[in-house]
Amino acid sequence: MSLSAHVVIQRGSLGVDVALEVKPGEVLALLGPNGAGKSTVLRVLAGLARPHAGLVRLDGQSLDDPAAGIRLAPHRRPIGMVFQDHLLFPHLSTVDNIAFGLRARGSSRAAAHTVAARWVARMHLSEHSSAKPRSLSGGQAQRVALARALAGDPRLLLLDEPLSALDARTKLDVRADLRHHLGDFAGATVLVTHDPVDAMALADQLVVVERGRVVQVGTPVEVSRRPRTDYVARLVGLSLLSGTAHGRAVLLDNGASVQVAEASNGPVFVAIRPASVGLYRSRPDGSPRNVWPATVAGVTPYGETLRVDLEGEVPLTADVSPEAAAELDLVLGAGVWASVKASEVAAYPA
Amino acid sequence: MSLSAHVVIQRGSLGVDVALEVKPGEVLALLGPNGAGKSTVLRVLAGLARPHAGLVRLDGQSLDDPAAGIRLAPHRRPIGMVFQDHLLFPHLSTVDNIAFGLRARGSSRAAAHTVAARWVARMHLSEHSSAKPRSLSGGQAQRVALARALAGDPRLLLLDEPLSALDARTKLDVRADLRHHLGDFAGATVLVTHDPVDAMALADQLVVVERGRVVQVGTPVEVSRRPRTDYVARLVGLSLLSGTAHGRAVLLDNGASVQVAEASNGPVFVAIRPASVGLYRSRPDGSPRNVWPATVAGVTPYGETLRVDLEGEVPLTADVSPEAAAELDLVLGAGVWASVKASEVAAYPA
Amino acid sequence: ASDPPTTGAGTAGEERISETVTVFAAASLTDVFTVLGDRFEAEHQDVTVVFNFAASSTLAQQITQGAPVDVFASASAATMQTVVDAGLIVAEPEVFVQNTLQIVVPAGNPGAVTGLEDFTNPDLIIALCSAEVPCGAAAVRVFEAGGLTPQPDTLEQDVRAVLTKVELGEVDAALVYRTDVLAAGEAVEGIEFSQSSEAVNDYPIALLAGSPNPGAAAALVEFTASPAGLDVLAAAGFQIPEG
Amino acid sequence: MNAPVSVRQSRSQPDGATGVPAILLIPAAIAVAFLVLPLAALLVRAPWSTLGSLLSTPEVRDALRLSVVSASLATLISLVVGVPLAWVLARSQIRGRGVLRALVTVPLVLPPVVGGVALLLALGRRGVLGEPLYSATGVSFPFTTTAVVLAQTFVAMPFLIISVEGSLRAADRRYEDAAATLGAGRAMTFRRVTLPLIAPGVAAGAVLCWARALGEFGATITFAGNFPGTTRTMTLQVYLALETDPDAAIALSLVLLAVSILTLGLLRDRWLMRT
Amino acid sequence: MNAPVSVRQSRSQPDGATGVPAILLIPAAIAVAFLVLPLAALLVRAPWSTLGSLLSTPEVRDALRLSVVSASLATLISLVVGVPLAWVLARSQIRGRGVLRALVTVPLVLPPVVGGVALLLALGRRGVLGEPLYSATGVSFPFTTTAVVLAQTFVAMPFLIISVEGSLRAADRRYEDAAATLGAGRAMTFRRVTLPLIAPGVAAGAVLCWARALGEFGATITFAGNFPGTTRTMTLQVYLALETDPDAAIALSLVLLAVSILTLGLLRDRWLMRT
Ligand SMILES: Nc1ncnc2c1ncn2[C@@H]1O[C@H](COP(=O)(O)OP(=O)(O)OP(=O)(O)O)[C@@H](O)[C@H]1O
Ligand SMILES: Nc1ncnc2c1ncn2[C@@H]1O[C@H](COP(=O)(O)OP(=O)(O)OP(=O)(O)O)[C@@H](O)[C@H]1O
Ligand SMILES: [Mg+2]
Ligand SMILES: [Mg+2]
Repeated sequence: MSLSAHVVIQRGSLGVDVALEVKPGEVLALLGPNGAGKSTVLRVLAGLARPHAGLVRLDGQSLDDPAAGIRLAPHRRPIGMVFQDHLLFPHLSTVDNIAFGLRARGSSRAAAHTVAARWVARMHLSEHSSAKPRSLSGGQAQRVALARALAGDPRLLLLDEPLSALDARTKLDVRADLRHHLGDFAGATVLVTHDPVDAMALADQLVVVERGRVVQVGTPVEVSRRPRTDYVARLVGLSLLSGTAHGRAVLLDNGASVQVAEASNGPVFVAIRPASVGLYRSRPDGSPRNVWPATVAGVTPYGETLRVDLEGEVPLTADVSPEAAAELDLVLGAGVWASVKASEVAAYPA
Repeated sequence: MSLSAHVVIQRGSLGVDVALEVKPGEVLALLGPNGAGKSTVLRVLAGLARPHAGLVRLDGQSLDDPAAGIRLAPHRRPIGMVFQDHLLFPHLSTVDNIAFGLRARGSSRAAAHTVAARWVARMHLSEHSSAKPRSLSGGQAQRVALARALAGDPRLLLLDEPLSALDARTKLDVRADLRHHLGDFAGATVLVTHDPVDAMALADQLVVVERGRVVQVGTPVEVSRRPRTDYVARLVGLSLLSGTAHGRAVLLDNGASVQVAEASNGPVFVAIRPASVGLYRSRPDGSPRNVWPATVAGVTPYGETLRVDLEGEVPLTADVSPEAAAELDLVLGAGVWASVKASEVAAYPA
Repeated sequence: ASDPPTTGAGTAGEERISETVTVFAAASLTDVFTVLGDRFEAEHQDVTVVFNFAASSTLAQQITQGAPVDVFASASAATMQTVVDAGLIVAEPEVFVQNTLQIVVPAGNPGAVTGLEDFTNPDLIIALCSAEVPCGAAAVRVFEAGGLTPQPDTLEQDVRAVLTKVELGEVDAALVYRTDVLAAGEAVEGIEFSQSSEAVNDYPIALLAGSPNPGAAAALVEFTASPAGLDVLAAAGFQIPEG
Repeated sequence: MNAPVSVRQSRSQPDGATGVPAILLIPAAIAVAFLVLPLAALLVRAPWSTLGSLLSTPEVRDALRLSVVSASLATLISLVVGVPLAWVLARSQIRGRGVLRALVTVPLVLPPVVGGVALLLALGRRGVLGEPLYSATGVSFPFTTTAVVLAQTFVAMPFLIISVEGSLRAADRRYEDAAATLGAGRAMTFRRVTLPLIAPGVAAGAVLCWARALGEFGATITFAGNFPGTTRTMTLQVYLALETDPDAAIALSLVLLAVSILTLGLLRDRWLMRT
Repeated sequence: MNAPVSVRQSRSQPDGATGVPAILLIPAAIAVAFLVLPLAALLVRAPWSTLGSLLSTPEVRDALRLSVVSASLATLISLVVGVPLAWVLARSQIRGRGVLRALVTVPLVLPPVVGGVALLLALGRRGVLGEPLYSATGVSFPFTTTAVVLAQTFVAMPFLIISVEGSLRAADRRYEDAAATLGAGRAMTFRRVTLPLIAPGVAAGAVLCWARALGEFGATITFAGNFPGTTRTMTLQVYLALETDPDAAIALSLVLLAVSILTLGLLRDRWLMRT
């Protein structure tokens, strides 16, 4: 039950060219900015869009092979899909929406209803079992869409932001449930999400797509520790810099220099966590070996801390407590000194 | 430009009864589980649903007053609204969707286009200016919906999860832009969001709604520090317990006892952060005064840490590092000891 | 009507005739033929007469396309001719009744019409049949005979359409058949005019070659010419051809 | 002029739309007046006293029954074969769809009597298809009740097809995508997703089709003839009555109207009131 | 039987649906065969040699022009007043909508000749409305081209109304909510949101309406009369020809068909091909 796909398709001005390998039981998360082509890739895998080139194989069977003129119709693919805008059938009740795929794949009415009813309960939808989609809230609709895709026991599961409309509590439950289900699930799963927590919790493999191309592949931990693009760095809350390492000093592309923990040579990325950045009104004299002047470009409350965007030789983000912020008088345009311990700075080959 | 609303409406089996006060320039965030009635409240404020009772007043003018038979048609209300499923007009291009409200409110075609084009640029949609909604990605569509609502310079802004489909990078930008705009905005804003970060970053006031009722009101920091319901506690990542304080000891409703930092008396809530919970294989002898036996009920990777759900006399959540988890052998059902320093436990009147 | 069909040409009245006779008749004959049919059935207990009333042209189309019919009674000799030309008629069709034109005006004669000369008055609303249909062709002949150029406002496709407009007072005068004036009753008034004899419309009737029931069919055709039959036709205002 | 309508505030439906803007109300009122006035004039003129006796004649009852039965059968046939054709026109990638659609609109424009002639030429005893059929089986269509149904179907089906095609084009096709990912083939998607989504459009098409079949005259009298009991529908009865007694014709028309309004009224409540 | 269609794999449209399931293709093919066969028989029978001379007569050209112009005017009037009425039927909370809808379906079922009589009773020189009009202004409708348009409108408008109402009911009303929050009143929402959303349905309705108007016979001849140049439409010409020369009638019908197919073909490409 492994998926091997190379998707090449043109969408308006965007050329998508993405290759994926998903082993049986594995969950691959597709991450990327809006309009990167993530949904497009899922549509190709589902058979709803026709690739111009490439190859889509599931368990060794070709689903799409434009060169050989092979193309399996969407309804013959053993898939389940959650759409970004749900697309629940407006004329069917919750339970009938969920039972639809089972009926389509040949279950008897009674059997389909039994299974669907189980999903209704599992998704905490019992109160809305006979409600029409119009009268469901956004989160309820998303749970119905998820149940509908899962109920058919697909071999390839395609999920386009399956948790985005769920409230915090339900998201935890559904995420855990999904994790549980995906754990038992022998097939391949491709998941589009914008939430790094979802990716961490659910995915074995992360593929980052930007402008239709794959820019980084790895496990969630690898990717979040060593982001290779600004997009991913932002996503996992890091500041990303790039430069050339000369031993434990890295010469940044813009000319500044950063001291790092481990020695290396050649082009590297440097990642700095906002929490490890200290801010001072005057140049500090302590142990940190990295000290730069900077200007406050923005302050955003972020939970109980404030996230401060800094401009300067080294663009950084710093997390500070409200007390510290008040003391530092962090208004827009204020000048500050930022310092980071060399031991807190990760450098890795670019 | 202040909003004063008391919304009473029945939706299926859900009775909604929510009162809101939003001062000029203030942003109120509505938080709550799926199906709590948040979108319903917005629809009433917009005039799209008719309250059974209550009162909606904007700047002293009654928009809805069922008792007096007053009801202002939606299109006469000076509002802007973003819908949970966008509802972009499928036959209009991006720029025409944005210009629609301006035209409807009497701008000339040229003026409307100028303003709309500015929004297109501000939302980074220039490439898709003449695209139809069908060919937009989910995030692009959401930005168009946001621009469409904002372009008309409404006096009351109603946003139903305006950032949920945005990718991390765009979300930062749009959130900052929205914050900026809301900062300049003299009117009242009601925002529905599931993302605590959005609420923290954007809202002055947080109203938590559960099952159609308001369960907590406060500033984002107050609410996140001192959650009063399990839903909010989960949302901000705390474990919530309730009991009765007798000095620095709190007797929980289930019989267990917790030592807290500050003395008080009477019914209290107790909040514990997952990061402050230590796990041990055998009973620890150190300084923490709160030590309880527990069973592992679930383990979820959460970024670089693991979130462990615990069952026992005191239900808790603990964050541990993967190394610690491996050492502790945290399999489902494993017995562990959980400890929390009294100084890490916050108690506040229930 | 479950008896086996009779074969050969028996003489009506002597041999027992039975079965169904199918008659295709012009719509303007609806009333008279319904009465005729009832009378005939009363005399011939075993025979059922079935009528198909429609425009003569429609009936001719149906017959040339193979309709199973015994008798065809047309309101127009020209239409009958198309069936003759198709070789579907046994013997030469007989003209069994004739019809002449009459001026018809709404009750009370609001246009004060007195004769055919008034049809040249452009201030009056005048309806005529179109020249393509028999009553129109007849109208053309009477105006020619009278040396008059009528000023019609409409050239109707059939008598019925003309009559409706007269009944409702929409036209001040029109030319239709005597039988129609009679049938229209009190809503209209008929005015005789001298040139009417110039245009006599013939109603031919014929036995069909493919008749499933020629014996009974022949009996029915004979019945129309019998005194009983002629009574009915004359009462409706038809003229009986001489000879 | 006052249209016979009055605006009511909806109390039962909180989301309800109330009030009709003048820009819509005024033309709508004109339309109603234009359609209703002639009918009202007809009602005034109708010979109410003779209506009862007219209705009690067996011929009229036969004709009425025949009309309703044949129009319903024609509608049924049109639904069974016409809705699929509408789907093919709206959705498939078949070559020559444009030509197909043009052909389908032909019976709309053909004068009905000519349509009847065409049916005779095709299916009559001497017809292109009718002749071989007749010589092989002895079956021929004209002058049978079947012919009535065929004539009505020929004339009325295009109304259904065009109307349903319009609905199909306006429908959101992404639901069909969703059905496909759930394993539903074209046929099942059509039956369980597409059709329910466009149900109001199909209902509207069926109403048009039924009404057109009920009012059919020219093709029926030409192809099926005008025999009491088997092919004389109510419209043919009206035609004959016009020849002899126009008032009776009006009365018969009103009977036809009453029956059709009743039928449509009953059906519509079930079919259309689901939005 | 083979329908004159062939299935093609779509290359140009990657999301495209290809292939038609048999359960749809077979009934669709039957429908096409049934509609096309009589037409084919007509084409075979048509007097091709005389077609040219027929067409060159000024009468025929006048009749054709009158037909197209009057049917187009009738459709225009129907659009202007009928679409608002459809909106009222589908969307408003007006009391007595059911009765209104029933009244609208009346002209569908009324035998056209009776419809013509009704129009005379209402708008004729002695009509309910026509009499005061005539005595006040000297204007009367019958025997004018206006009457042709009115008769066609009366008969054809209900097709548009029912069809558009069906589309309105199938449309997603939430877009109208969105328009309202953007400050668009009912009228603007109708014009800029609702109407574009249901455009395919309106187009389908207009096609039905136009075609029905073009084929109108009974109401026209009864209400407007039949005078060359002013009221004799192509259909009336065909019926007259049927009396004397059936072959000429067929030829004239084919001319009418050709014109209508050309017109619809041109319009449809613009109107409907937007999905
Ligand atoms: N049918 C179409 N025609 C033309 N362009 C399209 C079509 N569908 C999508 N696009 C364009 O292709 C690009 C990729 O779209 P896609 O929906 O795959 O993005 P995405 O990665 O899913 O983004 P998001 O996170 O916002 O949902 C977008 O720029 C979009 O505008
Ligand atoms: N038109 C309706 N008819 C009946 N019930 C409805 C209708 N609309 C909503 N509901 C019900 O009312 C409740 C509240 O719905 P609402 O959309 O306001 O929730 P919400 O708080 O916005 O949830 P979410 O976060 O999932 O969007 C839900 O249980 C929903 O099923
Ligand atoms: Mg997407
Ligand atoms: Mg909601």
